[in-house]
Formats: sequence, structure tokens, C-alpha cells
Amino acid sequence: MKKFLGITLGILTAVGGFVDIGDIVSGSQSGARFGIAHVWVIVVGVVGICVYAEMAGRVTAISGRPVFDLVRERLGPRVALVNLLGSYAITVFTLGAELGGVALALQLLSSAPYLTWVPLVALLLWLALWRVRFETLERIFGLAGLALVVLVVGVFWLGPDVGALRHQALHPGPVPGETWATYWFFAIALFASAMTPYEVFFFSSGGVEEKWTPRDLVVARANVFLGFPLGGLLAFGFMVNAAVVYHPIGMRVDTLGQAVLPAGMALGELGIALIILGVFAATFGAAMETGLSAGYTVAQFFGWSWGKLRRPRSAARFHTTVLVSLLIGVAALLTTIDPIQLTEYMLIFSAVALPLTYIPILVVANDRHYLGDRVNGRLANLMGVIYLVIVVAAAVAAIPLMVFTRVGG
Amino acid sequence: MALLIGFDLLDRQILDRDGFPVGKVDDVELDDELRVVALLTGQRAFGRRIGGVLGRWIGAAAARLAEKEPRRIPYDAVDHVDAAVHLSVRAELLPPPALEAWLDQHLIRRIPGAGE
Amino acid sequence: MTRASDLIGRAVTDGAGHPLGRVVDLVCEGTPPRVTAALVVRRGPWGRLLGYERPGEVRGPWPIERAARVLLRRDLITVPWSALRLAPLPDGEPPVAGPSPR
Amino acid sequence: MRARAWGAVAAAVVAVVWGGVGYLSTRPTDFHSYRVAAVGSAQSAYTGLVSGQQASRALAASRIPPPMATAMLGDSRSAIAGAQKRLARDAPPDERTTAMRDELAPLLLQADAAISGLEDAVAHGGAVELRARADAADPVADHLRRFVEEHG
Repeated sequence: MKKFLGITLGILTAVGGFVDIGDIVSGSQSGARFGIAHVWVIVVGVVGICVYAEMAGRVTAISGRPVFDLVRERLGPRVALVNLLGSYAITVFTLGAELGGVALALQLLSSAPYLTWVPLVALLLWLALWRVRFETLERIFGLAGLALVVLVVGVFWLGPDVGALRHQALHPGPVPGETWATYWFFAIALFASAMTPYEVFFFSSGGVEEKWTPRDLVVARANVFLGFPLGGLLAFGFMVNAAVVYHPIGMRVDTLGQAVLPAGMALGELGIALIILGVFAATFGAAMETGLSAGYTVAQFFGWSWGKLRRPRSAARFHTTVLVSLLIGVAALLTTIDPIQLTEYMLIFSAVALPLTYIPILVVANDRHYLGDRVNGRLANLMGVIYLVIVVAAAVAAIPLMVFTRVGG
Repeated sequence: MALLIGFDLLDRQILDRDGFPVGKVDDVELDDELRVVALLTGQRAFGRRIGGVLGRWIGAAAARLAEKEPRRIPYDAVDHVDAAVHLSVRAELLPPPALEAWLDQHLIRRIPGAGE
Repeated sequence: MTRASDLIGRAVTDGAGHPLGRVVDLVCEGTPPRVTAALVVRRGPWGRLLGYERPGEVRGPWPIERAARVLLRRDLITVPWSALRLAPLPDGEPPVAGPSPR
Repeated sequence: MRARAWGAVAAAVVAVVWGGVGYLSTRPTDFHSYRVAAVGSAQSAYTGLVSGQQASRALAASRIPPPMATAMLGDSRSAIAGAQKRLARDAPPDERTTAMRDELAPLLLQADAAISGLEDAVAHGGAVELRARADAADPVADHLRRFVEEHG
């Protein structure tokens, strides 16, 4: 029974942990502008993160080594250093966007401007990471993130035009007034919000800390193959609500208030309370994960002692890196850049950086020296190669599309 | 099976007896008969190895931070090598990493709750 | 005392002074391991081979494996250490092991 | 040698990017670029205004908490201000674009006035007055939408 409970809690946590500010922004914006014409991208993204996380989880469970440790070992110090700088910058970028998301959620409940919340949220986050047992934190925020289900449920109260939605889903492409370039720009943003590198850093580092053995692969795979798809459903919730409320009247989504308003229209103040709790939990949970992942990437590259379960004094460099990353995230927000725009840029640069860590993991997952007979099977390699092509294509197309469409403008 | 220094040792994680991370193999020391005598870890060895402007800068930064010379782990302390280099000794017996000690001393130790 | 990083990457020549290429790895035998040969590459840019230089170890997905073989290494040869000479470093520092073919 | 080679490549890239950005930003605004800016400005004003209306109506029906309505109206105000700034940045190059500006500028002012009215109503007006002011802003919103569709 205890194992079953472990699995269900793990899945629920993955659900809450999957959704972050990137999913909220890219989901609502694409829903407002294209209806649910991008729904296939969420499916591709969810399958992608399942393939990627399963490989990383298996590599970690068998070899006992986390992602960034292997990245340096496989690419050599110089190339891995470039990889580290890229991945670390993206992770801290994401941390800033998540903190901004938390502050925006709090602003909707209070009349204080979001910037006043940022330092307080950062302090709260650091205290949580420093003092509270991570297991409980992950459970609380993972489960609270489930409140986002209100979006998936609420959409039926909004009287959706199912025929139009089905038409959009089955005819992926730009609606009149939009171009293919903006369509593909939003597709890449959505794909990047589903396949976020920091999630795999966090997932595999957690595996090392909890000393996964091959026997734990069952629980790890359950988390991946059930948690992520459910998380994808929540991300779809934002898209379909925007598609029902904003798309028909040609409106766009530029603020968090607009992204969550549909829940209020559908279920009133209860809907708003739930959706804001969900957004707060999802973004705060993601801020914790990105904060730790920033520390993980640097510590694992240099070989320092690291870990959320290790007492701070025996991992001084790791904890200092997490603290510094937090301060950089806050500084990024205090430049008064709009967190929603910061998230848009973060998604594009995440797409560019994704191959840097995806390729080494795909290679190590085929290394008999490490995994013995648990190397990639034919299916895993087939999916791995398919997503290699997708990931590299997205990385190559991301920046040109961003410049050409002036960030989807 | 032949041991490849670059592939099997360099950039591999060193763990002590209890699995506590000691550092990465930033370089390997050979004696005059080209026998592997020690593993070198630390920012100075890393800086010197990647070379170039960045490498010199990392090495200089480490030198300023009281890391007089790279931490030297005699090769006979190595128990076996698989996905990581496992040592047969505990981390406390090895020279302490300068950056870790410095940060612990000046920052982490002062924050309440750092001990548990 | 030499360091592995001093040898890896160095240009090497054979006994008669003909250039062989660059050292990319050092092969060791016995305990404690002693360098007995070098993996030398005639052409090919910097960087590690993602682990493909270990035959039979990594049967990666074919696109990466082929790309790694083509891009990173044209041809990899193992040269016994006694059969090669280290070319002098560009800034004239004398080579470490073995007489230099000056 | 390698460091100098990399240095030269980096300098060349910086020069190209700098030159490109310089050219793009100082290029004389032609019809196309002005039209794109005007439509973008109208689009963000339209989104801000309708969002303000929706928030006000939701508050009137007590479906959202007052602070949320205030925050959303604040966002609408800054969206419309941004639209005004963007429209004013370039001078219209020909008479067609001048007609566009003369049509759009007053609309942005009316949208801004509508949002201020909604903010006052939220501060101390009742639900009925709030709903009335929201409905009063419909013509401005429809005109903005027509502008976007016509010139988009």
C-alpha cells in the first residue's frame, strides 16, 4: 500500500510540478490568437518530455550520475562549459519569470503592485528551500497546483462552440489575420514550455539524492508517463479557455489577469480563488525547482557536493549558488521588465538550449559501459532520434522566427 | 581492459568511501615513467587544463581564493572506476576544497539552521 | 611531473619525424596504470568523441554515431608510446618525453 | 593565433549586428512599417479596453474580487498608454497613413477615458453604474476592432 501511495503522490506532484509560468503564458496566448490550433504541439511536447525524462531517469537510476555530471564527462570541459553557461542562464532566466508569476498572482489578490511582492516572495522561497523538508514542499505545491483543474472543468460553463474548437484542432495552421511565421513561433514557445530542461535536471538530481536503484524505475516511470501527460492537460486548460473567451472576439492575452479571468467567468469567485491558488502553487513550485536546478547544474559541473537533502554546511558552494541565482532572478525582475515578456524570451532561449543537454543524455542512454543491458531499446532509440530532429529543428528556427515576427508581435 | 585516461578518468566525478562528492578529475599527474600517480581536482587544475583566456582567469580567481595549488589525491586511494571514480578513503582525510571552506566560514556557517 | 593535459592535444611525429597528428587520449595498462600508447588523430577538430572512441561500448542512435565519426574524427589510430615523438610546443618549450627530432 | 581569429570573427559579428540594427531603426518609416505600428497599437488598445470591460462586468456580477478588477484596469490603462506612445513614435509618411492616425488617435483617447471612468465606478460607484459604463465603451471597442480588421 505504501508503494502505491508513493506512486500516486509522485504522480500528483509531477502534475502540479509540470505546469509553470511558461505553460500559462504560451497556452493562453496561443489560445487567444489561434484557438486550439496548437493542441498537437502540446501532445508532441508532452511525449517529448516523457521520452527525455525517462531516459534521464533510467541513466540516473542505473549509473547513479545526474545529467550535468554526464554532460561534462561526455562533451569534454570546454564544450560542457559553454553548455553550462547556456543552461545556467536559461534556468536563472526561468527562475526570474517564475518569481514574476508568483508576484503577479499575489497582485491579483491585493492592490499592491507586483514589484513590491518580488523581494518578499524571493525571501519566502529561500527560507522554504533552506528550512523546510523538500519532500513536504514538493507535495504541498504539487497538490495545490492541481487546483488548475478548475480551468479544464470550468470551460464547459463558458458554453464553448465545440464545432469551432474541433475545426481548429483538426486544421492546424494560422487563422485569417495571422501568418505561418507567428503560428510556428507560438508552436516553438509551446514546445519549449512542455520540454523544459530544468525539469530534467531536477528530476535526475532528485533520483541521485533519493539513491534510486533499478528497482525504483517503476515509480520513476509512473511519475513520468502519468504525471507529465496530466500536467499537459492542465496546460491545455489555459489554451482552451483563451480559445473560448478571447479568440472569437479577436482579443489577445498580455497579462496574467486575462489568463485567469475565464475561470471567474465560469465559476465565479470560487473559480478565481482556485485558479489563483493553482497559479501561485505552480509558479512557486517551479521557482523552487529552478532555484535548485541552477545550483545543481553548476555543482554537478564542478563536482562539488550538492543536494537539498544534505545539510547546508556540507554543501556550502551549492547553497551559495542557489542563493546567488535567487538574487539574479530578483534583479532581473527589478529591471521592471514585464514578467510575461520575460517568459516569452525565456521560452525561446530554452528552445535554443535544449539540444545542449538532450544530445548527451541520448548518447549516454546508449552506453553499455554505464547501463549494461538497460540501454535504449529499439523503440526508445526511435523516439529518441525523432525528438532529436524536432529539438534541433526547434533550436535552429527559434531565434530567426523571434526576430522575424518581432516576438510574435 | 585498457584504461583511457581521457575517457575513463578525466572529467569524471570522484566519490569518497561513503559516496560523498570530492570533486571532478580535472587533471591526472604522471611520473617520469608516465605512470598515473595522482588525480588533481580544483579550479586551478581545471583552469590550467582548459587553457585559453577563460582558463587563466579561472585559475587566477582560484589562486586568489586561497587555493595555493590543486588538491592532489594519490592514485592508490582509488578503489575502482565505473560511472564515477570511487575512493577507498573518506573525504575528511583529503585536503579540504578551499572555496568550500571559505564560503562555509564566511557565509553559510553564519546562517541559522546551517548545521542540521 | 607531467600532467595528462600537457600530453593530450599535443602534435606528435613518428620516429622519423613525419607528423602523425594529435594525441586525443592516452592508453594505459597494468596497475598502477602506465601509459603505453596514445590515440592519435590525423585531422579532425577539437572536442571529445561523445564516447564513441570506445569500440563496442556505445552503440548510439546511428545519426549521432555517424555524425560523431564524420565530424569529430576522420581516422583514429593507436600508436605505441615508444614509437612516437612529441613535437615541440609552439612557444619552444622542450617536449617532455622522448628526444625531439630537431 | 586562435584567440586572434576568434576575436576577429566576434568583432565582425558585432559590427554586422550593430549596423543591421542601426539601419533598421533609423530607416524612414514607409507606409508598410507605419501601418504595422498603427495596427499593433490599435490591437493592444482594443485588448486593454475589452479586458477592462470584462473585468468590470465580472466585478459587477461579483464573480471576481475587487483587487483583481483594480489590477486588471491598471493593466488596461498601461496597455492603452503604450499604444498611444507607439502611435506617436513615428510621423505618418503619406496622406493615407495620416488618415489612419487621425482615425486612431481619438479612439485611443476615448479608450483611455473609458478606462478612467471604469476605475472611478469601481472605486465608488455601484454595480449598476459599473455595468452601464462598461456598456458605454462598446462603440469604442467595436471601432478599434474594425480598425484592426480593416488595416491588419
